[in-house]
Amino acid sequence: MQTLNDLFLIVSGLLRGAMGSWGFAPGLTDAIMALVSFVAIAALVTVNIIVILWVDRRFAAFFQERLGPNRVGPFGLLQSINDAVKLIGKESIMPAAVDKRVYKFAPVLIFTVTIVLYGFLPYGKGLAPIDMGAGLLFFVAVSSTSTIAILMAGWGSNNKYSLLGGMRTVAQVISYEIPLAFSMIGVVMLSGSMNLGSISAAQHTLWNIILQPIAFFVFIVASLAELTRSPFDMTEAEQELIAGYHTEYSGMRFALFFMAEYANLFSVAALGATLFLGGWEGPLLPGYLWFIGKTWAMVLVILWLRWSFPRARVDKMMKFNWKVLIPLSIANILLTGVGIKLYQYFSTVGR
Amino acid sequence: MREGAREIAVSAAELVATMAALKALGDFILFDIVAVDRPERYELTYRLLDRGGEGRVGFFTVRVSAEKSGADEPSLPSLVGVWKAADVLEREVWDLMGIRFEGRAGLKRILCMDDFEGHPLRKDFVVRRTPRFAEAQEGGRP
Amino acid sequence: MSDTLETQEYSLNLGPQHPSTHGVYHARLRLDGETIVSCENVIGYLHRGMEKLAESRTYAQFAPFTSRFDYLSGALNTWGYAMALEKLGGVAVPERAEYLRVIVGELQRIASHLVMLASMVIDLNAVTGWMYAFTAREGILDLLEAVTGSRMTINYIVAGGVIEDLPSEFESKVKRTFEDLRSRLADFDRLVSGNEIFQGRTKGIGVIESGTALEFGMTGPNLRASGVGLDLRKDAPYSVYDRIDFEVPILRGGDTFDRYYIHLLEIHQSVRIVEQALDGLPSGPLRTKLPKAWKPAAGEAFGTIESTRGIQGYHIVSDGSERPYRMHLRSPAFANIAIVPEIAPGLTIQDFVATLASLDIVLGEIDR
Amino acid sequence: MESFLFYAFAALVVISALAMILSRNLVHSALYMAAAFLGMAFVYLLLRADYIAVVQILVYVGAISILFVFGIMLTKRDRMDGSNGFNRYGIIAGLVGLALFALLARAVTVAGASRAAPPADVPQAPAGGSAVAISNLFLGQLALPLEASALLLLAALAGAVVIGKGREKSKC
Repeated sequence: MQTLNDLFLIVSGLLRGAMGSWGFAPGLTDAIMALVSFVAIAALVTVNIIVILWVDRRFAAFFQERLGPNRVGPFGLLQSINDAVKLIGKESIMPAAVDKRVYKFAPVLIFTVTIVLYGFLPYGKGLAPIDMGAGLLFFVAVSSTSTIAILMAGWGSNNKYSLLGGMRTVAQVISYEIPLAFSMIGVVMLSGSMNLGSISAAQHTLWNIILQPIAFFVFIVASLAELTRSPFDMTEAEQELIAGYHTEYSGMRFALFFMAEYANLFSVAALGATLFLGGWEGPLLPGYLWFIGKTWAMVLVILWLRWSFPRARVDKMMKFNWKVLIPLSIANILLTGVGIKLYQYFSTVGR
Repeated sequence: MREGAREIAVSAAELVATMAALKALGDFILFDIVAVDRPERYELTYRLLDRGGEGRVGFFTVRVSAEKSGADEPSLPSLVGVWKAADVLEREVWDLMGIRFEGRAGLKRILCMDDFEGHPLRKDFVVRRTPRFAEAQEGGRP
Repeated sequence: MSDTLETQEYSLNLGPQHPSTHGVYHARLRLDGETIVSCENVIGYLHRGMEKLAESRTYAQFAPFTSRFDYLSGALNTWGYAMALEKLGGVAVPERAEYLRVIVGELQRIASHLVMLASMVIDLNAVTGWMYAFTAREGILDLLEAVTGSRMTINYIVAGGVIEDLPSEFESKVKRTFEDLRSRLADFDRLVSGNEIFQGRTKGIGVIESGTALEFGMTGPNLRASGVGLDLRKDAPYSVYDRIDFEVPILRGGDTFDRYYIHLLEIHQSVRIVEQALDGLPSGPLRTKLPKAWKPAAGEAFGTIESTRGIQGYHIVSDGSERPYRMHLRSPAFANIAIVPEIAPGLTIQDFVATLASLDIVLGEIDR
Repeated sequence: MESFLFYAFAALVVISALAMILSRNLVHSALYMAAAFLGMAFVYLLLRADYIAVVQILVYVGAISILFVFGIMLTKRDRMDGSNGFNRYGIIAGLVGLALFALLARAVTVAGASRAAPPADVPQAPAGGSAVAISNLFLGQLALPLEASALLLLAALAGAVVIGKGREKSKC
């Protein structure tokens, strides 16, 4: 059982041992191990995107009394791969009037940010590729840089619809970062750490979703806006702005945006699972399976919301943020602080 | 008038005054303008929808002709000041039948392209396979 | 320094290639941020010169063309054209044919309204609602196909009657389809109409006062959503509508939500009409056969019909030959879309898209 | 390894800072500025100041430079190429810059010389990250300056709202 739980740790230990016995310098070993974990993350990202795409389609089809993709491979499982191959094979058209450097760099940047985010996730006990004290804060900080990539894409495309999409993104993502970060503070207060691994471990007895229901609600809503998922997908509102900031992109460049969107969906869901659903904590099964399972539960919730709601209005969404979510999340911080103090008081009195 | 004739004919000079008077009755809305190219004149039928008769709806027709004089473009007074609906209807008649409406702004083509030549519903309009545009085909169109 | 920070206007071409212009409508917008300052309609991208085409076709030959005007309600178009021809030539229509026309026409109205509901909610990104409405429409189209043989451009109603009788077991099929339709509409209603976001997007948006609507010659559901009860089926009954018990829903708000909701209510009324028409279906001949080279006497006729988008009128001038001297279509959507520049200023792009969708335009009919 | 990373990131900072100054396109300049901020964040990370690095990314890259870029993008943009033109103060600016560089270099070398004995009240980066130490500092010793700066920012925020809204609208 324990072996299964520490499977990845054991494998990495074996690798390190092997490299040590071959006489590699420690620095080189570290570099190779970093490379290995990078490759592992990249593989995870890719596989995840393919699976999420398939699940999204089948899930939507389930809601809408359709079949969804079911021709390519068993249950249409290979449909996403088919699409990926198609997109790679397509010509990447670059309009004449774009700002070439900005236009070309934007999809690369957004996908880089996405992959980096995967590095912060605690996949299991001791299984965080980048394990640092302020890991949670780092996650938020790094994810906020994707805004600049979207803005670059919107502006660089030299298209009014793209620019409108970029404008909306900035207004939306920067504003919703505030309640998103505030909703995490309650969790940080409870676990006394910003390290994602410690936060998971702190939920050994009780998940944070029970202690922090308001924060969980704020987190879900704000992360929908951060992800620009429906009902807050103003940035690429296809009925209004064609495709928003990636209107002018095609082929592989478009695929990078597309993949980044779904990859972000997974990473934010994983963050939610870590913060509120106990991360890799769970009985019997190995931690990473718990982690993946909980993350998928979050992913499905987000997809479910996507297929249930129409798109909100930009101004009402902003009002909702400033007048409801932010006060709510601040009140939650206060409530949590009072709660912790009361708990400490009574537990000392009880003793 | 409601019980009497459902149709009157007026001269071009009286058109606006008649329509304004009809509108003042309160129950008429401008419904349609049809232009017919008769051999000697253009016959215009203004059709009003009459909502006045105790829950019954009828149509009231006002006919007016535009004489075909030597000039290419016969003209009539515009009704835009009376009903806003007249705006697009008059533009349509101008576009397809080539009857100019005086006393209004923005009389331009609505269904055909801006640089289309001729007025297709006129009987002397010759239907050709190639489109007629002001510029030649090889000239870069905007 | 000025009192307010100055902003800069810019123009945006919404369409003709745009996902929510429902065809090739083109709005030239002046924007301040995302708020519309002014709007200019540009139409005609789908102009096929139908009125000119009619002059070189016989009356019967032109009938199929009419179903391409408002391609979402082809049967109603052909019905209007047939009524104009019958008026022109004084042709009597057998009673059974009138009932069949009502059945097919109302089924067509349901199908068209379902498309309106679907395209309206997809413009607000309620994708699931869109699928619900289209699935429901599929059942109606199956019924129409069973009767008329085609799904979209139905050419079933001709001058003098209809061309086919009902297929066998049609009534039970209708019954099953309507049961399905009712449950789907209830689902749709719960999913979309009651949704807070949907209401926030539509209530109080793009309000058209009844006076403005009449000034622009609006008709149909859009006018009835502004509080004016004008429906030819009630107010100037044609065919057998005076023998059928139904209501004309009227809403007062005149906003996008009311224009959406009235379509939902009208579907229920159309269901009632079809059921009654099936119950009261008399036996008898289907059609007064007209000669191939039918030559009505010289004169003119104006036939009107309450189409899905408003009152459609066919003005036909005959010179005694077998081809019309002049054929003119009064298109309701043409009048409905003319109001867009009037109500657009002050709306944001999002609201504009929602309002445009609620006006339920079909470019085939506008551009002719 | 570490020195290699340092030189890489330092090069990123220097090159993007130079590119920011030399770029003819204002938007490109703003984007290069964001890149320079990002490079600085990496340098902070190498110094084990992970909290400062986070704040650098969150505030400078994630917010300030985006607002810069955003503001520039929305200004008049007929021709962006010459938007970041040069003027005749180039030589003076160069001299001032050199002087500043010399000052900083001197400061760094002096500080480097006295590095052996850091002041006792400056906390060293602990193993669990610098966030705990910094927050202790902020909520304890530096609580008053922190609150004062928060008040200042609040006043600035209110002022920005008043200016942004304009007089006419703020009446109603």
